[in-house]
Amino acid sequence: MPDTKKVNYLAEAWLVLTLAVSFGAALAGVHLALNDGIQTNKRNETYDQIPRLIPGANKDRVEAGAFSVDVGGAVVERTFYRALAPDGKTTMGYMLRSSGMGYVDKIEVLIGVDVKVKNITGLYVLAQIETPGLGSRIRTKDFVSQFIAKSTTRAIFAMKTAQPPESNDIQAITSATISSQSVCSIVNRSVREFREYLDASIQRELALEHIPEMFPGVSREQIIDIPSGKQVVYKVLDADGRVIAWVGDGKRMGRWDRVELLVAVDADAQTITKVHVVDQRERYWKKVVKAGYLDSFVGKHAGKIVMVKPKIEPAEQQVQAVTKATITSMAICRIVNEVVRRLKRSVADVQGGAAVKER
Amino acid sequence: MTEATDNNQQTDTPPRAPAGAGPVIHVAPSPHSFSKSLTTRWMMADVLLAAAPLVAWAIFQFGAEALLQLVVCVGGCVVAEAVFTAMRGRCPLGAMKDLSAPVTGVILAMSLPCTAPWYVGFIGACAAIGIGKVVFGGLGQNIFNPAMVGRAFVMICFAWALAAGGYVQLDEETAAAAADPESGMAMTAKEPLDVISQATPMDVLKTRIKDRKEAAPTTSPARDDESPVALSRLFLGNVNGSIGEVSTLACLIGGLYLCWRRTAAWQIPAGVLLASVITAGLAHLGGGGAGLSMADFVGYHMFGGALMFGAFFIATDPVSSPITPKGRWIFGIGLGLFIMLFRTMSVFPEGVMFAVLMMNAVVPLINRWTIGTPVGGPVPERK
Amino acid sequence: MIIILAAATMLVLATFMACVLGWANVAFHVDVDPRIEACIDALPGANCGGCGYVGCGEYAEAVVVDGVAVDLCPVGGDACAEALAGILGVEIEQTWPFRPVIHCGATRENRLGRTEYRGEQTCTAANMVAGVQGCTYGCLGFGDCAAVCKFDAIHVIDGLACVDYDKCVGCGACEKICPRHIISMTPFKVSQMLAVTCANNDFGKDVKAVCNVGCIGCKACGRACRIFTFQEGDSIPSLDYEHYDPEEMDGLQVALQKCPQKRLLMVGNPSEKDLAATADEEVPEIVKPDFKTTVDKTQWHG
Amino acid sequence: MASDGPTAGERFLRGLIPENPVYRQLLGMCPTLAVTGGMKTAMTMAGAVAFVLICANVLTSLIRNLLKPHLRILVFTLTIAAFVTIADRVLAYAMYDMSQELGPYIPLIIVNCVIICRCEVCASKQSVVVAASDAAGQSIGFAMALASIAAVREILGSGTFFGLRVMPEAWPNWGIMVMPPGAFLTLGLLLGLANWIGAVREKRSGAV
Repeated sequence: MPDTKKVNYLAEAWLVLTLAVSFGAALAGVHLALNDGIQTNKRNETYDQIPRLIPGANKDRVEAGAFSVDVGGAVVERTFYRALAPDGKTTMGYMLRSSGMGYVDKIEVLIGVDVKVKNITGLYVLAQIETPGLGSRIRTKDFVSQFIAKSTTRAIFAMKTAQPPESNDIQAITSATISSQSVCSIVNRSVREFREYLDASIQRELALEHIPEMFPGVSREQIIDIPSGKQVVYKVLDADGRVIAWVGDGKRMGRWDRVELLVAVDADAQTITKVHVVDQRERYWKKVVKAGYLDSFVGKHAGKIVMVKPKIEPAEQQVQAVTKATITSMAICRIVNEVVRRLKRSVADVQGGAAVKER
Repeated sequence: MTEATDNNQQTDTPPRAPAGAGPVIHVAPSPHSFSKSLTTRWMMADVLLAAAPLVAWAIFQFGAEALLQLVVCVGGCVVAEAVFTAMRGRCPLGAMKDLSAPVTGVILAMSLPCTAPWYVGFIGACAAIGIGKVVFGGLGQNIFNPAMVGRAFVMICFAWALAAGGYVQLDEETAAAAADPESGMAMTAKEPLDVISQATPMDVLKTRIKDRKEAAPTTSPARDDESPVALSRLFLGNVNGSIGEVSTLACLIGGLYLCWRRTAAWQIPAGVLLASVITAGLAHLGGGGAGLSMADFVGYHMFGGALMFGAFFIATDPVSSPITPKGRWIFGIGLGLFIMLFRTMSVFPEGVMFAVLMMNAVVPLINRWTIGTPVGGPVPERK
Repeated sequence: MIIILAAATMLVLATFMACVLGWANVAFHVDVDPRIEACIDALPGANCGGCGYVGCGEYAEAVVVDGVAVDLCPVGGDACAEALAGILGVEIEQTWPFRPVIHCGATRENRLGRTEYRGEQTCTAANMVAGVQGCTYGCLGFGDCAAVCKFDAIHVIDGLACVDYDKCVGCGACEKICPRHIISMTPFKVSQMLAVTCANNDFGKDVKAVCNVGCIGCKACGRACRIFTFQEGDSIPSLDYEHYDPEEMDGLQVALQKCPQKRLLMVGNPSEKDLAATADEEVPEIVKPDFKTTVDKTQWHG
Repeated sequence: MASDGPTAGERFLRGLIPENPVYRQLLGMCPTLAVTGGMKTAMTMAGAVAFVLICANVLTSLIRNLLKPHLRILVFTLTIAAFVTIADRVLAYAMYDMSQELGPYIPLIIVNCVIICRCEVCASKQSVVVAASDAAGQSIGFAMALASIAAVREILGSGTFFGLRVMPEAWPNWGIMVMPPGAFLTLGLLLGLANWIGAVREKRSGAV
């Protein structure tokens, strides 16, 4: 292309060039002038909610944090905000920001939880495009306020009929049950994710709370936690310091959601002495409890336990699955096996260690 | 040779030729209607007659509620017809004479739940006649079945009244009110309360299918153990649902009468039933059986919901369905497929209404594809 | 700093775009003859198709490229023809405006054997039905021509189509639409032309059976004036408009008087030029092809 | 090539009713259907379009003699895009919640047919005053059209007007009006009404 031809294109287009340059500069100027204003607007949108979701918190005493969690294979970044008390050190509560699939598309929520992540202190729907007039009513005050003071350990369900205040479920918006239920499952999941993220101390807090229920009369000091690999194992001592049981915590996906159990074995990890449930959202849990499935583990030798079909009579080291709740029973059996294996290993380590010490 | 008898089509009556100048006969291009009874009035009267068993069963089943709904819808349609035709500058009485407004009203009423408030029926009627028919140019010009246009409008407008929740709504209040004694709510003259207290059969089936498929529970555990209603009750119509479509027996009686009177083309219902039976069977084989046996599952789809009512009354509206027999088969089968598609895939428990609207949109194309060959052999290609 | 960056990126973008557009402008240049645009401006732009082309654009192109006659535009008339000639520098010769003539004069009560037609109220539909009216040649009166006329120049009065020559621009739409082809575009040498207002080719007896005013084929007019010629086997005269000379009217007058059915009528209305020319003469304003009035000077009651 | 063409006043009046961008020229359909769910969003959109239209028209008519035929559309788009970005930033700064709610529809003004059409038809041919008045007329016409549709949809759909409760509490909100089908129905029926009024007025003025 001879240069002269190119030159006269540009010559012809001098107007376009000047306009382009001037607009470029103008837009940059506008951006500089307005940008920080816009950023503050964005920031305020979430920070304004903090006082509303965490009672007593103050908008500017907030620390933002983030943790990553894998949701269905993909690692997703979840941000949370820690509201600090006036003294600036102790946290008053957390505000989690998370999203999930609703009836039409994504729903983004802000969930306020108390410092021990045990109760929900507030909920705010940031963004949703549910069906207007129906699903979009999840933003209304009366729907959102139902979540306040609900416990985070047990799952929240959206029920079609009105719920008594003490029950952990909420009433769904009529003919928008799917949107209501999606909000509940988003809340359940994000709270559980957040709890898992929190350091073992909170986790330990929970275990320490349940072990006395398993062994009445055991005080908190008599429970010592021993790290075993990534997990933690607890040694339970009796009044005069002798080991009476080892307790392990196990979690697995049940039929609908995760099931969390505490399994106790005797001092030298030979027989299973107790199986205690920490957290479950299984639909058929009543059936499992009624069938005494958990107790059927007690007394078994601390080895691999096989689950058999509901009709067949269980032999040694076998447990009978609960009709209509086979998947849940299978999950429980696997947790028990897993925890028992871990307990045996850690007990063996300790005794080995002791042996080494003795030697 | 007698004078040509007058009939209801006004034409510019020509001046009579001078007496004795031979008979005055009338001529007209084809198609030639051969019998008196084939005027639109008679056709519409046939449809009303065929709907009689449905209306009777609805009033028996749902009591005064259904009657109110019917009166509101038919009245609304007639009023809307008068107002809109007057607006178009045509004399409203002419439109009244062909009884098409009451027919739209009855079909619309039959497709609404008895719990829907009065304004739902009235607005549905105005939408049906206004947007569904008169805007397109009056009877015969509308592409979509007016009753379905009205119901679609109302269903989106007042979703809380017509979606699955709407059916159960009343029952909670009445159930609760009837339950506690001092509410003083006398047992209304309705049929046994339990009939309308549980969700519609289609809704139960839908939630069962949904539970089986998805991991996370979509409704609370309390609901899952409702076994679907026995097929016999479904056939007879002793279940909850829109007032007109519950009783398959009444639909069959009315429908077969229509087909026998040739007001409704039999190919359409045949196509619909055939397609939905096959698809239901395939769905069951494909594991979507929701724990029912094959016969139950297919029977459930056949007798449940608005399939029968849709196939015999809604789909066979002569204006919005194809004219050639081959076209009608395509229309029927397409309709059956869409109904099953919506029932299994979509969130709505009932898919007949949307399916009919979708197929109505395709009818002009079907008509063009299935032009029959004229009597004298295929039309020569225009050079 | 951002300002410079933004300006620079915009500059780069603009230069790239400008170059592409500049190159495209040259590469895809279509040299359009400026005269065509001028012609299009001159034409009325009604796209009526009277000139035989699809629209004014096409006619302009034909005029400039193919050298088609500049005065084919009936709507534009002489003004537009002169404008086109000016643009092209071409001399225009005298041509006559074309106007429709309806070869039927029977109003509704003159048509015998007219049956009550119950089908679609259009001529094309009625034409397909045998026996819709006695005369198989004459006007059906359902107004297809009136419907298609864009200039509202033709109306069905009392069952017969009549042309309003004030509004008519001669686009020929009515001629094309009439299923019985009894409208023909005739060159109007003078604003009032003689026309044969009947198309019935049958013998007198058959014509009488179906129409009170039909031409019975007595050929009196042929004998009276040689301008009326009879195609072989035709009983109806056809007027040879090439030799039609408005001045030499005497033979015509004789023929007019001789015609027993009075089917020879003066149609059309005097244009401004004519009005000026015959200002002094007392000339009837609008001559409807009403069979009762024929010769312009005397009021003929047949 | 500033041909004479209609005067400023004429242009302004034409923009209001006779050549109303929405009801007569059927331009700018995407914002008309999308944002007329509520009066607030509709009026914000109308304001944004007005700002961009007036600025673009003025600037285009200022530089109309320098335009090269093959570059004119590039220039139009450039100016419109610049002004739309400015409008978007200002809106995000001033009324943040409104810009959240309007979301993608503010940048969508760049391809809004009303603006580029006015630039092409009027601004690139006539003087600044005429262009400005034409822009003002068109944008007021556009705003009136949006207002008419938004009023119907908001009152029927959510029983409020500019967010203030209008309908009685017992008014069952017509869900369809807030959703797209409602937008199409309302626009269609209002268009029919506008044509009907036009026809009646024409018949009356024609007949007289």
